[in-house]
Amino acid sequence: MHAYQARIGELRLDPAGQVQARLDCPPAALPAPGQYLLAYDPQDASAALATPLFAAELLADGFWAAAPLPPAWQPGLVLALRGPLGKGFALPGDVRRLALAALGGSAARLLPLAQQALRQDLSVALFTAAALPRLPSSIEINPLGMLPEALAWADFLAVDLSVEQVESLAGVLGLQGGLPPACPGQALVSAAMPCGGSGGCGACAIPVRRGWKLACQDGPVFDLRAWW
Amino acid sequence: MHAYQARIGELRLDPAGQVQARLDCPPAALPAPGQYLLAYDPQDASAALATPLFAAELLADGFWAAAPLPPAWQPGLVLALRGPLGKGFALPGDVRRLALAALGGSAARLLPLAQQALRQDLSVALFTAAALPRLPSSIEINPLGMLPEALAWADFLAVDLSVEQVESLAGVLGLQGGLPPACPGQALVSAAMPCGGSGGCGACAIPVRRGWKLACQDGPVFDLRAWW
Amino acid sequence: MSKYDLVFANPLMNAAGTLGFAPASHDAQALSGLGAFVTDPLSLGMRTPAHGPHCLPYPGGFLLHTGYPNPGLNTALRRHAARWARASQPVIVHLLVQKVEDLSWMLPRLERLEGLGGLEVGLPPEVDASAAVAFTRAAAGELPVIVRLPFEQAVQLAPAVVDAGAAAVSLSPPRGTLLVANKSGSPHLVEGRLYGPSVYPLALAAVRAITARGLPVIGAGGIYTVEQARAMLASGALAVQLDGIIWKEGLQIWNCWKSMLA
Amino acid sequence: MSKYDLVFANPLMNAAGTLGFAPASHDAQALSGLGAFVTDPLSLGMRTPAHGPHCLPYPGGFLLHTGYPNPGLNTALRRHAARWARASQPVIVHLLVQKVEDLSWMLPRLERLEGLGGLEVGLPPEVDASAAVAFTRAAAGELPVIVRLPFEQAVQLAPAVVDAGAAAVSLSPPRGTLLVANKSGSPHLVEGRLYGPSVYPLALAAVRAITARGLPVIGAGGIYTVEQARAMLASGALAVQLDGIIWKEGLQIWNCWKSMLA
Ligand SMILES: Cc1cc2nc3c(=O)[nH]c(=O)nc-3n(C[C@H](O)[C@H](O)[C@H](O)COP(=O)(O)OP(=O)(O)OC[C@H]3O[C@@H](n4cnc5c(N)ncnc54)[C@H](O)[C@@H]3O)c2cc1C
Ligand SMILES: Cc1cc2nc3c(=O)[nH]c(=O)nc-3n(C[C@H](O)[C@H](O)[C@H](O)COP(=O)(O)OP(=O)(O)OC[C@H]3O[C@@H](n4cnc5c(N)ncnc54)[C@H](O)[C@@H]3O)c2cc1C
Ligand SMILES: Cc1cc2nc3c(=O)[nH]c(=O)nc-3n(C[C@H](O)[C@H](O)[C@H](O)COP(=O)(O)O)c2cc1C
Ligand SMILES: Cc1cc2nc3c(=O)[nH]c(=O)nc-3n(C[C@H](O)[C@H](O)[C@H](O)COP(=O)(O)O)c2cc1C
Ligand code: FES
Ligand code: FES
Repeated sequence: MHAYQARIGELRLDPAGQVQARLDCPPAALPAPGQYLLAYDPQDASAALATPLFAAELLADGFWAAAPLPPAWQPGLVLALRGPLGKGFALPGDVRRLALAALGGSAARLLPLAQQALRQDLSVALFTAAALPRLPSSIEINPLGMLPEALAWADFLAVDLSVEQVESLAGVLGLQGGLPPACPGQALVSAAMPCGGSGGCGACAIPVRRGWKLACQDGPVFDLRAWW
Repeated sequence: MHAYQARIGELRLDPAGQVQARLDCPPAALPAPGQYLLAYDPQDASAALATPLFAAELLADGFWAAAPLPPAWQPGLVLALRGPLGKGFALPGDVRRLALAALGGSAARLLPLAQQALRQDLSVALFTAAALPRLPSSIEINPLGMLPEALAWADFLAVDLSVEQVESLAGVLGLQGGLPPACPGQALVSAAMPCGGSGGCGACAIPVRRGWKLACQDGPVFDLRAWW
Repeated sequence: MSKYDLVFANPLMNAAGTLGFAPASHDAQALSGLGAFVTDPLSLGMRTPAHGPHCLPYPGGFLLHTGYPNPGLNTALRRHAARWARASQPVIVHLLVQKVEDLSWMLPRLERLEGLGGLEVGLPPEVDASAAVAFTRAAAGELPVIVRLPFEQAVQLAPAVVDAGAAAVSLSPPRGTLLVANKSGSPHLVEGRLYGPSVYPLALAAVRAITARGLPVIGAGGIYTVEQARAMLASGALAVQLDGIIWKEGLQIWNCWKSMLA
Repeated sequence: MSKYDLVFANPLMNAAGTLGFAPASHDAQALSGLGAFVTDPLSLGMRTPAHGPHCLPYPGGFLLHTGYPNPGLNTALRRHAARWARASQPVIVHLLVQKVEDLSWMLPRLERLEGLGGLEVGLPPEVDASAAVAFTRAAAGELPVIVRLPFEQAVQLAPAVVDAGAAAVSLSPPRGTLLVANKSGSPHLVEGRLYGPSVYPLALAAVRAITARGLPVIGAGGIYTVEQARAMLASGALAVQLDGIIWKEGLQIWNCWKSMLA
């Protein structure tokens, strides 16, 4: 765990109208796809917690942080960062066809993984009902309802979902009778992470097949086998 | 008491490095010198109170609000306003030589009165230890220590001070033995005004010769005779 | 009217110390949304303002330390009783009592007034159960009595106070202590009452603990949205008292909230 | 070591539930500023996480509702006792007790460990004075015992608990209730513990009320600055427990605050 400073260089709206911030920071601070950083404004004594930041787009010396962000964050602000934290996505070396599924209102947190996959010349398909930014035309966009078919096409599935959606994941994937998905994959599970892995507050518990895991330490990216 | 909307058009730093905001609002909302408005951001549920706004500069359809302002206020924000509230400065018709005395870290809240006095062709002298913006050259600037002499020159004195400074006012004016100042005048007393005159919370009590007065209702501008 | 007949036109009240000693006539239209008007705290004798800083913001709220300045009951009656009688909603007079005997001086003067909606008697933070019962018994007479309990002890004292004849209990703001940076550098401490949205989760828990015991309570503390008022009412509060939100948003809220709650 | 010997290298501790079950070895350097390490709450049997939302922000703070998940004391001893023994600061084991008898199972297992700094026993919010005394008596043995009192009752219960043998009392986070907007529209209520800077004025007042009675107390609640820690210590607290600020600013604070307090 390392500490860095980042400067907010610019704000922009994502396609859902929520604010993203461009953080200018040392390359060592950049989170791998699915990892996070904890950030706070050292001048703001009224904030009770740090904010977990996920990348929506990786740059050479910084990244666009996905929403939600504190409304008080403005360009010019210098933030204290620590991280990168947690386990990110790990694409096996033999993956050729990557399916991305964003179950929530934004696909932003999957886009760095798409960036990485395109650099590796994978075929990438995105399944979502969320509004999308302009994406490379090589990414095929599909409605979420087609996700069950994707499991036959893809050889790896990367999902973005909230802790509340974990229970309905099997249904969204079209799985029945407790059978596992036809292709391997991982899921980035978003939960509030107040202690951010500094020790078990237990707030980020994610139900898994046998008991539960902590998003902040054991995740936030989990193998789909956690549930099957 | 009336309700208005104001849009924050622009921010700037005053000479002490504190933020002022240009509020664009209907002319009827403009506070007279020494009056105030209460303002809040209807989108910000976390703010416990409205902010009292005093003008640092009056414009045709808006005004520059003096510091301190909430750090979350940014250009584009639309504020709910009510007012103008309280009793402002009232220059008698026969005043020719106006002395302004800013006892705190800023002279901003006296400048609209200076604006008005210059339009009426009065001679204006400002006594202060505060950092100053660029002012019309017709305003004579003097150190605070010369204030006792000003009482002989001026035929009206307008003071800006905090409730904590009320006790030391006689000393700053060079008065002894409980004698009143040699010229008439008024003082704008700044105190926290949580209820802003909506009824007596009693928090803005100002000690006067006989008991006390409420800044939000009886002031915030008081005749110097309140203390002599 | 018996002491059990607390009547409100609607369940929205102001908390004592928020709107002054009487409804201002130029605010009559705005105040018509108010179910009952609670006066500023009145003591038997006059009280002057507290010294030192009076309003200290902190994250999520602010601390007030005013000393509850007031001209004393007799002066207040002279100045305000006519306006109480004219008011378009029930007026509840809040009494800041120093000793139990104060009430035997105050009560006869209040009971002969026309059309008061009731009394609210504020107990001191350090009150114990037997003193709370004594204050309640002394206040219970011809007018319905709301006993405002110190927040810290409200759940514990409510049963005895209702048993002693209170028509309902209400909650004082919680008390707290803050640091203030001195000019000299070393901070000093200021004690006072706490207001603001950060008080709400504490207040809702306390109200629910009281209604869970089947006791009549008027909820208060950090209510800043209609949903928060509705949740306190749905938790069994007879009515709610608003404080900081009135000051933040102004008198327009009464009619607006009343229609949203209807 | 007698039950009165609470020894800290310095007056800075973490609150139970902030840093896990044992000091992580890769954090040893950062944790060297810590006067004592308090474990996450351990119950006799395993506890699974609470359902529903676990962390709800509100102005000035946040509510946590976790159910204090933990693997149970026996599993925790197997996993963590070796790290407690190796730790460079005293380790205080926090016990989440369900019944007084739980302690007769838990105590012998803990008393035979090497070099524990003490125990902290967390009492439930609905505890009364006689139950608090019974928990304290059952916990008092070879190790010094801190009794963590429900915030709402701390001032009231402290005398009896110290009298029953507690080396000191500490304060749980206050409990509160919040509204959460449902997808369906109608909000539902969530109960939990309150954290954040808005808790500080309440906590400082409670600590001062306890030290005013001459009782040993470890302060906690909403401490977010060194000045706030210093003011609590100057008010007579033996030590302070930090919570939200550790999560916000990370482990770097221990050495930084320690040197500022020195
Ligand atoms: C008879 C009388 C009637 C009054 N009526 C009112 C009234 O109606 N409304 C009003 O607001 N004021 C009232 N006051 C004024 C108010 O009581 C004073 O400001 C108060 O006496 C000052 O108390 P203290 O802060 O010294 O409390 P102490 O009892 O000395 O307590 C010290 C601090 O500890 C805190 N504390 C105490 N118990 C607990 C607990 N269980 N948990 C957590 N913290 C705790 C308190 O908040 C306080 O800040 C009244 C005073 C008197 C004497
Ligand atoms: C034996 C036992 C030990 C436990 N140990 C711990 C522990 O160490 N730490 C821990 O955090 N949890 C502990 N728990 C868990 C915790 O007690 C439960 O979550 C709790 O029992 C739920 O209580 P309640 O909210 O129903 O409280 P109730 O007593 O039913 O109260 C309802 C609400 O009213 C509020 N309230 C009660 N009294 C007052 C008052 N005087 N003023 C204002 N508000 C009030 C409470 O905050 C609560 O939110 C323990 C539980 C048990 C049974
Ligand atoms: C909360 C509150 C309490 C007051 N109590 C007193 C008091 O105790 N003594 C006093 O001189 N004025 C007090 N006042 C101020 C008076 O109402 C009035 O402003 C003041 O006495 C001067 O006004 P008058 O002499 O013109 O009536 C109080 C005002 C408010 C709002
Ligand atoms: C606060 C906390 C409490 C825990 N309690 C449990 C528990 O009760 N049951 C459980 O299955 N895992 C619990 N865990 C998770 C375990 O520590 C561990 O992550 C999990 O059992 C799987 O790890 P392992 O089987 O590789 O040891 C807890 C973790 C933390 C931080
Ligand atoms: S955020 Fe605290 S345990 Fe995960
Ligand atoms: S601000 Fe409340 S009485 Fe003046």
